Amino acid sequence: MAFDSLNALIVMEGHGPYVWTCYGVFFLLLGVLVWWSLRERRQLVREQKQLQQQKTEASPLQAGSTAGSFQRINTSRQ
Amino acid sequence: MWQFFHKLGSPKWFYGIAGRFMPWLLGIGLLLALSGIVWGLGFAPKDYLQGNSYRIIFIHVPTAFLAQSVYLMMAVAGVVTLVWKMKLADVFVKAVAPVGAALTFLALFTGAVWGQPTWGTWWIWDARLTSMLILLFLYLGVMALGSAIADEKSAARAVAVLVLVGVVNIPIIKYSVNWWNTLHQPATFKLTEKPTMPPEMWVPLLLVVVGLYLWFGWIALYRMQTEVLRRERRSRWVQDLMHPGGRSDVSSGGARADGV
Amino acid sequence: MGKQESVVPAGLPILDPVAESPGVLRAMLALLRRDLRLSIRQKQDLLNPLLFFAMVVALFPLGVSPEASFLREAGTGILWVGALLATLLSLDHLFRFDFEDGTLEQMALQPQPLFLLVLAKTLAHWLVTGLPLVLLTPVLGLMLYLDGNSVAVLCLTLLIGTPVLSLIGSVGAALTVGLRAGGVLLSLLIIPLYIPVLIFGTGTVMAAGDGADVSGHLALMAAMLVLALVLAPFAAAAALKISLSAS
Amino acid sequence: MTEPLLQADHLLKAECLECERDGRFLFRDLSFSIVPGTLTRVEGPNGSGKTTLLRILAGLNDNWSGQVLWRGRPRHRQWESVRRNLLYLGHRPGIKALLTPLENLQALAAGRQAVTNRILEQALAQVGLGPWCHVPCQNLSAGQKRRVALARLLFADEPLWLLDEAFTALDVDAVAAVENLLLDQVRRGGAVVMTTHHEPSLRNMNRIRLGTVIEQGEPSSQLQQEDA
Repeated sequence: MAFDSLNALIVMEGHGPYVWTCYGVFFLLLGVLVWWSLRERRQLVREQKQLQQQKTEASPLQAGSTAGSFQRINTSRQ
Repeated sequence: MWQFFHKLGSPKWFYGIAGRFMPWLLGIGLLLALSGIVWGLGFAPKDYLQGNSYRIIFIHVPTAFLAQSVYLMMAVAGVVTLVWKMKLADVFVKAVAPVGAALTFLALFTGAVWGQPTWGTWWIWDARLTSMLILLFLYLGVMALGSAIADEKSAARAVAVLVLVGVVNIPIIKYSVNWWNTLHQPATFKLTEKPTMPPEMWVPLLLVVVGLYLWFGWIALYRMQTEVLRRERRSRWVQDLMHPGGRSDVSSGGARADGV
Repeated sequence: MGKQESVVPAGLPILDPVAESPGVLRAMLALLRRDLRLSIRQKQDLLNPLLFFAMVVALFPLGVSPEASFLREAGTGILWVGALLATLLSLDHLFRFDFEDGTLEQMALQPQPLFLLVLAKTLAHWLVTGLPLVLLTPVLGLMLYLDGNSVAVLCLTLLIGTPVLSLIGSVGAALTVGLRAGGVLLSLLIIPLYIPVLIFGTGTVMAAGDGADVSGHLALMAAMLVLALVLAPFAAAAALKISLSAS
Repeated sequence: MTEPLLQADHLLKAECLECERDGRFLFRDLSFSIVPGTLTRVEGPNGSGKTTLLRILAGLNDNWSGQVLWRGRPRHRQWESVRRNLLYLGHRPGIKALLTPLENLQALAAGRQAVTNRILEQALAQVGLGPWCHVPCQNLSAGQKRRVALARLLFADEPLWLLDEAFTALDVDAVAAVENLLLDQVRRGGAVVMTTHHEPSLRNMNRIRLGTVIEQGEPSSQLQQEDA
């Protein structure tokens, strides 16, 4: 051990703030990166599962042929 | 060889094999990096010139090192994308660019903080820091271009061209910045150049370097898996994998997840 | 499917695939002439980078200090940065108009190698932007109190450096040609790649100001030009094909 | 000088073409050949990939898999010859607004074939632009600009024409004239591949029918070639 006490380790003869800031930001940023990557995966899985569940139900966007009927939509009707 | 290449191009195969490697990469990587950091912070002797502030080296050098190799890896993947049109290569580039940018930023940040007790200023136009700053710009450019092009295949190929142009430039940039540095400043002692480094200092440093590489391997594979799942979400195997109430836990990306 | 009996109308020769196409040089010259002609028709586009250059340079005495000592020291850098930004500004148009009206795809379909045609276009771009910038530099140099020797070396470095800027820029322009927000993105991609040119350009002038022999520096810049000349058109042609594939 | 007679019976042959966009296949397993002396129409609703297919055939789009042969050999070994022998007219006509029709034709022809100004002027006169020969194209109407582009067809020596919506913005007389041009090209042993929403009054057309957008894993679009 290069330091006599825990206090000495934290203070590091005055260089403590610099050293600990660096290590703090290091772990923080890499942590955020990991958290972000995990969240991306979770979101993708959730969306995909929802999509697959909905697939059985017909949606108005999927219905109809690609030719389209170009019928006017009556917006006043509730 | 060609069969291997072909197999490597298969997303499903990749997903399974990556899942088998990842726990090991993460476990060993964390073990090495953390033990190196603890050693470096608490047990390595004090530097006779810089005092305790030199302990930043144990993260500054590994991040700087890895940030540069990640760009080189991206360039290799770029060649593979352009020449062999292998899908996984551009998945790699896309997955890894933010990680590289983060590492570059860390190298810059730690260098700047280190500069305060050493040189008495937060930022110094030191040749290495300046090169890292330009590398950060290159990373950000790659990410910006990748997200600006809607079509996935075109985006991948455009990014590959940009990364290659960048990698041709990197040695020129390094050389020119070094030259510029000597032109403008008297030689000060460098942040990381030690005439002799005792083993109590370089062994923990080496541990962190290797550990960080392994950790990078893990996060690269994990992010690549996500990207592969996203791209292949209409295919059979992904839909089976994601089947509601399915047996597998996809989030962990574990090896059991697929039964490939 | 069956082949049809073709009845060739009188007076028309039967079509067979053609083996010969016009020479590469001829095609390049035609392209160069066309682009120069277009620039002359659109005179404002020709003037804009020059005006921008002059205005950026004028900002420094106004914004920092009009003192001769400051301007003499910073003048080289100001002029180089101004020329770099002016080039950057004009690059967005290098392929964009051609892309929008369809002449770019016609160029990509010419039988000649695309990278040589790109080279011709880049040359045209340099002739209408880079070269005028170099010619304007002595005037602005005098306004920044640079001495005659420095101005001469500065013009020489710009003469070697601006083609490098155009060449490297052509890659960025080709990558962003199909994108709506291409202009800003182009700058983000290209500026880091411009740094070595800037460093050597200004460094050479400074070394000359210190009375050093700068032939070595100039040779190094020439080497960069050769490298850009050899590599950039290939990269730009590849990038153009990618951009055309996406459209 | 011309090359010896056709080495293969086809000019262009596509095998198992597959093109994917946003995770969906525009077409899959699409095979056909373009034979000299034929006119082929690519058909399909909006968004079915007609333009994409034409751009793939022209070599402007690289995002596809499968194989395209030019006269029996892969294209990448003979790009110069392929490009020299095909003429592509796209949605965007390739006309510079600041140049006059004559200058436009000169620029377009410069890399392809040696033609004199007299021929170009004659071509412009025959598409009804004689008086506008020296007027910048920005002063012309959309239909007139389209005519400038189509004037290339009057002197083109390329055996394969790829025309994307060639009839857009043309008046009735011009449409009939262009149809005649296409017939001439076919009779001379050339080939035409075109997309058009206007039903051309041409007989003996082959058809490539592209289906609607299809999901991965489902049966692909069909190809129908018929000699009507």
